[in-house]
Amino acid sequence: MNKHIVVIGGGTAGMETAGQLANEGFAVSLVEKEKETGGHLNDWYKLFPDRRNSSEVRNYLEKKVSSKNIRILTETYIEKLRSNKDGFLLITQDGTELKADAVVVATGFDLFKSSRKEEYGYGIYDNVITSKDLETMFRKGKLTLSDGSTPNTIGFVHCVGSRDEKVGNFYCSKLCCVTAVKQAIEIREHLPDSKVFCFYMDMRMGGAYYEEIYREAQEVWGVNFIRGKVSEASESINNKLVVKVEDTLAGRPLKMELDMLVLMAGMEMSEGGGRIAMTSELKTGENRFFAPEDHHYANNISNIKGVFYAGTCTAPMNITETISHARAAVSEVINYLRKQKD
Amino acid sequence: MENYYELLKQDIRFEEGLNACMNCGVCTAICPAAEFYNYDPRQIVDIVQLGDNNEIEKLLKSDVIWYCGECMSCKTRCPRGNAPGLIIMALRGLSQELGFFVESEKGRQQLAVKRTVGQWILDHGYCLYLEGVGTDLHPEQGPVWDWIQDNYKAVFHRLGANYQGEGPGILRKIPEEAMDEIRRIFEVTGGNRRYEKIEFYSKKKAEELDLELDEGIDNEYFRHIYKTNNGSHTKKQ
Amino acid sequence: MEKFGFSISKGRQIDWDSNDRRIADYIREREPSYKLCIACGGCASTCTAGNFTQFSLRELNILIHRGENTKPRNDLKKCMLCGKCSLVCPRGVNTRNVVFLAKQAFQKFDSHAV
Amino acid sequence: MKLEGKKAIWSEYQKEIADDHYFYVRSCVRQNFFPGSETAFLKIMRKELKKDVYEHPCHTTCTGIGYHGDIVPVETAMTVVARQFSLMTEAGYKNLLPSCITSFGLYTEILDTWHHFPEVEEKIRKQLRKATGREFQKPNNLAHASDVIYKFRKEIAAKAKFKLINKNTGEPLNVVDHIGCHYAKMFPSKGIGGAEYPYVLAGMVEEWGGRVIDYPERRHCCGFGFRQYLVQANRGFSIACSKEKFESMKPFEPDMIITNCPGCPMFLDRWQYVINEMEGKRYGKNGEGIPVFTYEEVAGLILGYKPWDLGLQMHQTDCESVLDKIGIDYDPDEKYNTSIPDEKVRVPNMVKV
Repeated sequence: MNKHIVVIGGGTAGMETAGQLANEGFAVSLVEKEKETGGHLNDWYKLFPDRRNSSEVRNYLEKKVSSKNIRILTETYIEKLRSNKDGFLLITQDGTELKADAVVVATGFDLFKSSRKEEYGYGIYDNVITSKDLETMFRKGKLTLSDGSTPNTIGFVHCVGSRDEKVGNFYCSKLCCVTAVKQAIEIREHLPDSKVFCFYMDMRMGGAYYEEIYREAQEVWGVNFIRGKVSEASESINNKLVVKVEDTLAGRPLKMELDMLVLMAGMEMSEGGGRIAMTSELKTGENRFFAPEDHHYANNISNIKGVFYAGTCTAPMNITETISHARAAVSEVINYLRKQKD
Repeated sequence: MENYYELLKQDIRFEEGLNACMNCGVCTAICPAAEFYNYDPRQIVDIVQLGDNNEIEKLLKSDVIWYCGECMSCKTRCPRGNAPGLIIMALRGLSQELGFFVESEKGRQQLAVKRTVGQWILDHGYCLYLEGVGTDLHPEQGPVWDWIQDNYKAVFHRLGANYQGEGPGILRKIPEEAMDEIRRIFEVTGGNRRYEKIEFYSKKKAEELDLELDEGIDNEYFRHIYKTNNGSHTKKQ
Repeated sequence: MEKFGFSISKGRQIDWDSNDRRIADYIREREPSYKLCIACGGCASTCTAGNFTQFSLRELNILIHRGENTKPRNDLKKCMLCGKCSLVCPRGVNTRNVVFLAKQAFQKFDSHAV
Repeated sequence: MKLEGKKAIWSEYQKEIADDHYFYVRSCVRQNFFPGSETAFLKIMRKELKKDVYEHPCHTTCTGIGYHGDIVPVETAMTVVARQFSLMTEAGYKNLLPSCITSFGLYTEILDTWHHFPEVEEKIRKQLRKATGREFQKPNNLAHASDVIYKFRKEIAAKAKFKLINKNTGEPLNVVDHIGCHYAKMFPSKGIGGAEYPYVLAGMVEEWGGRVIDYPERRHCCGFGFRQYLVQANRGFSIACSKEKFESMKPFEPDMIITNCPGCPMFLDRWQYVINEMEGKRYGKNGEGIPVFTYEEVAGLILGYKPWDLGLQMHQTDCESVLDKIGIDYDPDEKYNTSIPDEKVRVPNMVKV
């Protein structure tokens, strides 16, 4: 079994895939554009729904890729993906050529660039931040406004860059609701005197123990949920954020001042994935993510034989789903290589 | 009973304005009318998209379709690319087409708009006309407007206007052949028909209410629709 | 008004920052399950009073929570305290007690509560 | 507030604006309420910037106020607009330059509808032919008059005699910019700076020395709302919108307001008078009111045009506080001078109710 597989992307999906393939005895090259592997796990402090430290999952993945069968190429990204009669040829940004018998694309997602929702003023109003910025604050253990003071009222805007034709994303990113609930609780933990508001369109709590954490947020932490998409934020003379929303359950417009506004950035096809899609024959869907051959039963299989998908390069997924999807990809790779041998 | 949803679909603005609404309320949150009137554009869109003929008929006969100011702030924000303001325009068009507008206080005001702006367009080629805007109808124009109208000759002359003059310029007299073209456009494209419908149904309503309605704006019915506000449209003071 | 023929309209937005939420606080302290409402409307659909009048417990809960007390103060009179709402609530909110406490709170704070 | 964020957005919304040879179409509101602004605009374009701006005597209203007052059907409005295009084609022009934001919005909306529904354009062509025998070409370039002033703001600054600076303190004036809803809210890409942070006026203000202030209700409508103002019974809404804006901008202590749309300056000007009459409430420092200007008036002022030649005497809220701050000379006795006889003009016959 001296087959060589290139896994593109060193986040959760890529690491799990590489690790499983290595366990099966394959030689694996894991290509990661950043300085280190770990992907978005590196940006997140604690994970929903149980608020465990993300480093626990990361440590598991690190251990998994520490196999001698895996060669990790960091600060590397793929410019071109070609297939030929021997398999695949991948060319990196510095022209290095990687030969492969099979390829797993695990390029993941990028967080939606929140400044594109201009009406929320990210990058303009001082105390409009993103869910990722908030995780950084949690990690530092310091939750402050731009002037160093402590916020008392904090709002979460759900669906920033998701379910929104205006930014070209029709789909639901699926994880922002539960992330908002998790972060709302964490803020209440950090700042017991604070008041927290979640502005949502629908609470999409479809995962194990998601609804439970939503209930906990209401019952234990007194988080306020207001059903309505925030229409705009602006800044008052006191540097407060004035938010306009319809309280759709009351059927009335609602206005309030907040110290801080957290934008729940959605998930988009990653830049790296987009680049590979542009320079190869791989198909993408209307949502711009890679389009597997079948959404039900061929969810890891691409339109190019020997190229497989793992994780959020195909659609928004949580970590549990990503790891399962990665393992399924490994099983497809094995099937494929076995047939090749025959 | 006609199928109002099908009739609405014939309006190009309805086609442009309605995709599928998910009731997020982003339109109502930003709507200036929703802030002051008992009005929720989200609910209007929801009623219309459900397509219930009875409910749509109620809308067409109600005050609520007349609160919108057509600023189109809703269009900027809608995550589904809807434009509630355009839907409102289609509803208003149909309400006038079917004569339902006279069934609501706000709807009846269409005659006032028709007999001022509508008449100025056909008579002068302008939507507004110096002569029509006096502080009697528009006290908020203030003392300065009285001064301007009392001294309009000097005021407008000094500012380079060509009031009632030949050739180009500010408030010039638009040549008769140009006005004829405008009037023919109104005839050919249904503008006159709209005007006639507004007149026809308003006259019927005036009779019903036993209010005198002659030509022009110096009559009971005009004054009634121009000034009446039963106070039910906004939050109680 | 006389001179101009109209008066300046008052805003009808829910003004969170200036609203009086003492009624909501009063209920929440005594009936913690009040916080669990997800506005599903189960209570309103089964409500005996709601079958005959415009009464909606779902709306009432929301309005009280926002500190919009005028409508709830009137609407509360329509509830007959039959308790059917409590039976259907998927979150186990003791809705009957919420109504009961709301009535109490209005009595306690009235003339002050807006 | 981080200006870099706004700059990034501004750089994304730059539209093409023709350089010369414009077909000018006037604004109903501006002609009646701010005639000096249109006069100043043409003077700036022709005399200062040496541009070719043509005005056809046969052009009319676009029917915009009637269209948004819902008495003029969409196809009628489209055909009237098509006739304006026809006049432009006939005169050999390709760059349409409306003076009015409602017109600009209507032209934009119609061109967009025709783009998505070519069969509608065909129908309108037929109707125009039937009614008038006319044919037309669509404009190559559509820019609002303020877009053009924005485009040449640096040239204007180079010729300016004044800056939007308080001569006593040396500080820039605090300027509120009010855009007018139909400029970019329907089609953000058609406005300089987009719909959320329009730059068309902010760019002028910055270039001419002022400081633009952002305030929570910056994007809010002035409250015109067409029928909401035209009918007296509805004006409580109209004025409430403007009042909300004044209350919101008040803490920022604006020296002046600059406006884009013909209607907004009239409302923001007159409603200050009415609010004071009704509630005894005055805005602006020392209760002198917040002067409201059209962008043409501001351009004219910094170029050294005389305030009473620009028509500042037609404002209900006095503008002198700003003139004093900038250091613009004016003769108070000349303000209401009405000693220019011209017997050719007919006396308006005011309609009484």
